[in-house]
Amino acid sequence: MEAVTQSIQGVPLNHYILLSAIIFSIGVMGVLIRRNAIIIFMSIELMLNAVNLLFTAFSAHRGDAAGQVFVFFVMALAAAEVAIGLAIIVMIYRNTNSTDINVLNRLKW
Amino acid sequence: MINLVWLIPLFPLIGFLINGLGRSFLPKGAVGFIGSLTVFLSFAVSLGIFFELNGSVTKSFTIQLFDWIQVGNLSIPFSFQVDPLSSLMLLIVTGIGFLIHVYSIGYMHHDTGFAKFFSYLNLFVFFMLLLVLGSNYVVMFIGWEGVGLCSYLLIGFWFSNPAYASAAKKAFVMNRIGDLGFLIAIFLIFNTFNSVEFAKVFPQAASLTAGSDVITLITILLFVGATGKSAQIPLFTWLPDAMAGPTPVSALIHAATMVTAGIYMIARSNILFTLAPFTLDIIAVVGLATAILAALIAITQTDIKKVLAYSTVSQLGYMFLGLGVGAYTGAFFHVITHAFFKALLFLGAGSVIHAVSNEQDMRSMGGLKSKLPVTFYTMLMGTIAISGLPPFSGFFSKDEILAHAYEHSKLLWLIGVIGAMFTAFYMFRMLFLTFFGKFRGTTEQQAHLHESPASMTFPLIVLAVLSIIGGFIGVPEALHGNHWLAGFLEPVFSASEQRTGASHLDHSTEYILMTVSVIAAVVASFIAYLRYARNNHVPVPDTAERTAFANVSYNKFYIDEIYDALITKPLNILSGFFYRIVDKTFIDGFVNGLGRATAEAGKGLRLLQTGNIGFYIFIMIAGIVALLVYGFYNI
Amino acid sequence: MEILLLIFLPLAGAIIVSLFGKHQQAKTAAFIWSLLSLGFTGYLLDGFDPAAGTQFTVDFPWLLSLGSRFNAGIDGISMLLVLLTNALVPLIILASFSHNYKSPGAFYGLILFMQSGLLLVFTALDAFLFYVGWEIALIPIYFICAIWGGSNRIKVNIKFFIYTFAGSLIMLLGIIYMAQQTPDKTFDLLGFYQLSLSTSEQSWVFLAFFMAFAIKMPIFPFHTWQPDTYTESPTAGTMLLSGIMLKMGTYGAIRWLIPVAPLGFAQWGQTALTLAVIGIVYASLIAFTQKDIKRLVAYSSIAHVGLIAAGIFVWNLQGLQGAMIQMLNHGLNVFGLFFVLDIIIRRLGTRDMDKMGGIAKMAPKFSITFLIILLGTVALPLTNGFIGEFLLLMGLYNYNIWASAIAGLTIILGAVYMLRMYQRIMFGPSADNTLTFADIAGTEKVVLFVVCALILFIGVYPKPLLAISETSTRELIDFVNGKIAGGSPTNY
Amino acid sequence: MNLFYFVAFLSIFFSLLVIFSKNPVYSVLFLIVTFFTFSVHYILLNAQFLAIVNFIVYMGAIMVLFLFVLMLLNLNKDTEPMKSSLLKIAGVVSGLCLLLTLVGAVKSLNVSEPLILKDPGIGLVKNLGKVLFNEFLLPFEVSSILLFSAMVGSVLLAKKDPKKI
Repeated sequence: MEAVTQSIQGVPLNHYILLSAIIFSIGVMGVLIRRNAIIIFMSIELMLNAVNLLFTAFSAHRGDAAGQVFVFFVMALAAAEVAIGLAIIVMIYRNTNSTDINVLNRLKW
Repeated sequence: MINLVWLIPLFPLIGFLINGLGRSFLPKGAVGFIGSLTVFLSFAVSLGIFFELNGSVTKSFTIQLFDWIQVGNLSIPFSFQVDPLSSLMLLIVTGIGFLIHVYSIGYMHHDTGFAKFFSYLNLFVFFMLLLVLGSNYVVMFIGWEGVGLCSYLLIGFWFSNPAYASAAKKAFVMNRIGDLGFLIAIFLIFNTFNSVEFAKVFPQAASLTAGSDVITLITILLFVGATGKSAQIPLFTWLPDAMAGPTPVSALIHAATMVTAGIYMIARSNILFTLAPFTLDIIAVVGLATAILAALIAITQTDIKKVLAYSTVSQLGYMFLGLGVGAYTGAFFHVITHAFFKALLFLGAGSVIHAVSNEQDMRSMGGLKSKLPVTFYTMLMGTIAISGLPPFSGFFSKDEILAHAYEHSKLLWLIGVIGAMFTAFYMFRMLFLTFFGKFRGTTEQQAHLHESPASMTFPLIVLAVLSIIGGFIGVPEALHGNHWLAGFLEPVFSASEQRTGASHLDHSTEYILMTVSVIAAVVASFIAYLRYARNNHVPVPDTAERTAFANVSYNKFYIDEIYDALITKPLNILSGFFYRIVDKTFIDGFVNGLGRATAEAGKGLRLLQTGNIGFYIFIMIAGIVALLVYGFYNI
Repeated sequence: MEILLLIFLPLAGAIIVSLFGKHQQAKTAAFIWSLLSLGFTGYLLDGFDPAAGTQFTVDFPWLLSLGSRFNAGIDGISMLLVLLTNALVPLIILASFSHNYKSPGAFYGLILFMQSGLLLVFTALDAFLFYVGWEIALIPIYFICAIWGGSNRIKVNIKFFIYTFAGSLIMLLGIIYMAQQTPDKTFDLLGFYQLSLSTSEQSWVFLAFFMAFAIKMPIFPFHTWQPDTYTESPTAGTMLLSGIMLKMGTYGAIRWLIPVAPLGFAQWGQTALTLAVIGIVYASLIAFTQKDIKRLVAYSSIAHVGLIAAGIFVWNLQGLQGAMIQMLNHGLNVFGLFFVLDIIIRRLGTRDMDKMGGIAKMAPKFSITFLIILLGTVALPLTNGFIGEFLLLMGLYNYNIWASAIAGLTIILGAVYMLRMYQRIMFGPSADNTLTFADIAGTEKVVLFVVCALILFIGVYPKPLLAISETSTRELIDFVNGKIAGGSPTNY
Repeated sequence: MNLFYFVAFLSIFFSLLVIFSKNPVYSVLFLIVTFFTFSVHYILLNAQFLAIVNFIVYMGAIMVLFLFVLMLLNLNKDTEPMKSSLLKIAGVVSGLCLLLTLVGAVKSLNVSEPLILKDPGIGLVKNLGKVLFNEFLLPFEVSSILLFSAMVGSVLLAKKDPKKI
């Protein structure tokens, strides 16, 4: 285990931020280019994980456990969100026979 | 006695209140009695004041009643001034006013608005007395506008006739045009002299140099005010229309008193005008032009009251001519004599109208001499007086004005004499058409012909006597008189006379001038006699062809039509234009347009709300990017 | 504490009167209650010392977190308007006795509620409080007009409400800006007076306040809501609007506009004056050809208020004193006029003057009182209008002779359209519908008699009223002129 | 050190596959792989607890849920109507824009010190548990309510409309 932790020493913090930013942006892109509600959901998970990673990195860097506790909470939240979200999707699918978000444009003027 | 001067306007005010409030239950006799009595009481007090003033060394008294308007350094007390000028005017207003009240008892007896008439008449006397007595321009202005109001009420007395109501409105509005000039003049006076009190303004003015811009402007504005009230060009057209009122009103307001207010005001402010020679020239020219124009119109009129109305305008023009050439005493002298004979003529005309069942067209009269002897002889006196035949009153006053005009400019005098000729002509024309020849009215009217009751003939006789002898208060030196009037008014006009210098016409010139004007008048009346009494010429009916000149004159030079086309119509069009185009379409359209634009913008922006989640996220991302860019690069 | 009583007395009345619901006794109750206010005003007037500046002040913490205190008081300028408000409201209530409005409890309650708001506006010495009063006064009148108005009332009222409200919001911006500039971030009026902002800042503040006041008065070209609203409102609403509410604008200009932004006034005062003077002639001309009598009087009101505004913007003693007394007079006269029109409209069922005529013959008492009110409006001497217009025109004259001459046209034009209306309505032959025109009686007689008596009384003896506001106006003028002259803020 | 870059590359690569693969089932599978790489990251950071939780909760529970739903709805086919390529490009561009601004923002902060594990032990279950149950006890307990309500909510939502049964 020591070796594993040693191997990480020396990676600039910036690169963690960069990685999180890239993953986050990929999540955003996913939301933008896909129409399948489930894929969009997954993209959101991607974004959440990007944030989690950053939390952890900073937590480790600062030696503060609060960051990791937050990640824990985010995960709990993600679980709840996924449960509800998927339930909604199932519901929608049952009504429209589709998970295409372009069909769901009733919320307009 | 002078301290009781506030009683003079108070009496008519009380009369107005009693008659006004009690008009529904007071009997006619009581109304007439109260109305006349109050004015008579005022006359009595005026007489007392006149004699006291005549014997007094001090010639000017100011009696302050209460502070009226007080703002900063502007202080306008409600106060009265008694001096020779106002005391004489008081006598005229209350004296003639009393006679006309008495006359009205008979004349208006059958009218349902008897009490209303007397209350208005009393109110008029009240305002007229305020005008005369005011010791500053603002109190004078109260009376000035107040008489305008009463004139409005009395012209429109028979308001059921729309034409009469319009005439009343016209009179009020035209007066108001002049009043605005007067009002601005008051502001100018206050600004220049820091006071509007006569007693403070005139001494200050006397020390100013002649012809300064301020004085010229003040006097021109005052004169504008006077043209409105005294019916001069260009504001004279209301006066003939004002004949819509009952005849006593025409006699009192539109002949004897109110219309001379302009002359009174200028005479009162004589020192200001003397300092503005330019304005005086304007006044003289305007006065003379009015005199001639009105005389030309009067020649062809067939309505007996219209003739007298134009004659009044013309005589007022003479008075302004007198003022314009510096003959303040002469002008005021003419005010007095004119009050006598014109009131007489109007009342006589009223008596005639009364007799022929409210017919006013002279073409339907004639031959009334035998039926209405008192009326005829008194009106004859009046006609002679106005024509300027000696030794009747009009001769002296008109002659004094013409003499001064001659001194000023021979051309003015010449035109004035021609005007006097016209005067004699149309007055005698009226007299002959009315009283000579055969009766031309319906048989019904003929059966009804009768002399007026005593309450109407009594004032006629008194006024006739005054018309005959009234001139003797101002017999010129050339005729071995001592001109009592000039002496009496000397304190009022002394400052002006010091500047203009005394008259320097020699007596022989004066004789020539008198002779010329008398001959002119005699010739004119003789022509009228030949044409209307001997040859029984009767003016043609309205439908008949006239010569070009007669047509223009008969139609009053189309001045009403010109005003209508130049002022009334464009204003009405402008009003419609402002209302429909500027207000409704433009301004309101802009306001409504703002509202509509907001609604339209909302409709447009609503389309952004597509309901497409992808689009929302897209916009959200764009927003995040923008915020980040803004936050980190401080763009 | 007197001020609190003064302001909240009508409010209490509003609550009580509203309890009457659908009973017509609500009007009696409202009338008695408004008399109570009037009586209390009399008591205040008795203890009022014109030379002593602001009196009866109350000042206690209110919305401290905002920086606003409940700070109110009465000086000469306020006194006159408080007097006007509390004198007119009973008359307005009495004047509507002949109407049987549906749910009178609400109707008269709203009138009393509005009275409270108006009094708050006229006595507030704190900008926030002033603004609160300003809007409070707007709400009841909106409902009065929107519920009890004519057929086109909704559309017209929305325009009226949004228009005036937009102006108020712009003023609120100005108020907030001013409050931010004060050292302790308060809304205190005197704090505003003490500030010395730059000319450009003051110009903006001036314009912001001016918008609100110009719309409320209204000054040309912000007037287009007014004729429609006056025409469509129930008569009591029109009276409230024209008699009292538009004085909020003129009062605001005197107390909140010019002294708050003197340099802005120096910059923009002339423009404001020009607009006011244009409005006089413009509205008078439009009134020339109106056939709807209510609309005619509405336009005449624009002209008269234009003159008042002009008198304020020349900012000299005569002009301002004239404006003060003319506010009172205009309130009285326009109330009288609208009441007279109400009587006519109620009896004839039309507003078109072409369908009238010959009423004078049927109703002599009515015609006399109408005439007196009319003469007051056209400023005949010895009526109240003359005092006001004389002083206003004199003030204008001291500023500029041409301004005075053009504004003076109102004397002529006013006579033209007023007499034209009078002639069309009262004179001429009787029309079919006027043959049975009943003369005034009962409350109508009382109201018209009181109005006429006041018109004549003020016209003959205006001194006591002029004396009430003279010291206050003079001090205000000196203060502003001192600031414009560039001195350091003098104590006010 | 190189291990980090290698795993980071894998994370990016698989997450790209997640969004670009047409078949939703593949997307889910790639997402699982991505999450696996994340777990590796956690291990590298010595956050053992999180790595395990991530492994169990995300990969085990959540992603299985996704798969179940896909299977249930029979969406495993390539049926998704794709957006027009223009919109796709626009989406990609705006995503890149976001990335660019984020990176730029980070760059402008000038934080580039190397990562040092100050206290390598904090990520251990024991230490984390102490923090969690001391300082964050209340949020932890409250989160149970969140989960409970989510449970109730999802049951309520997903069950069939009683009328239709």
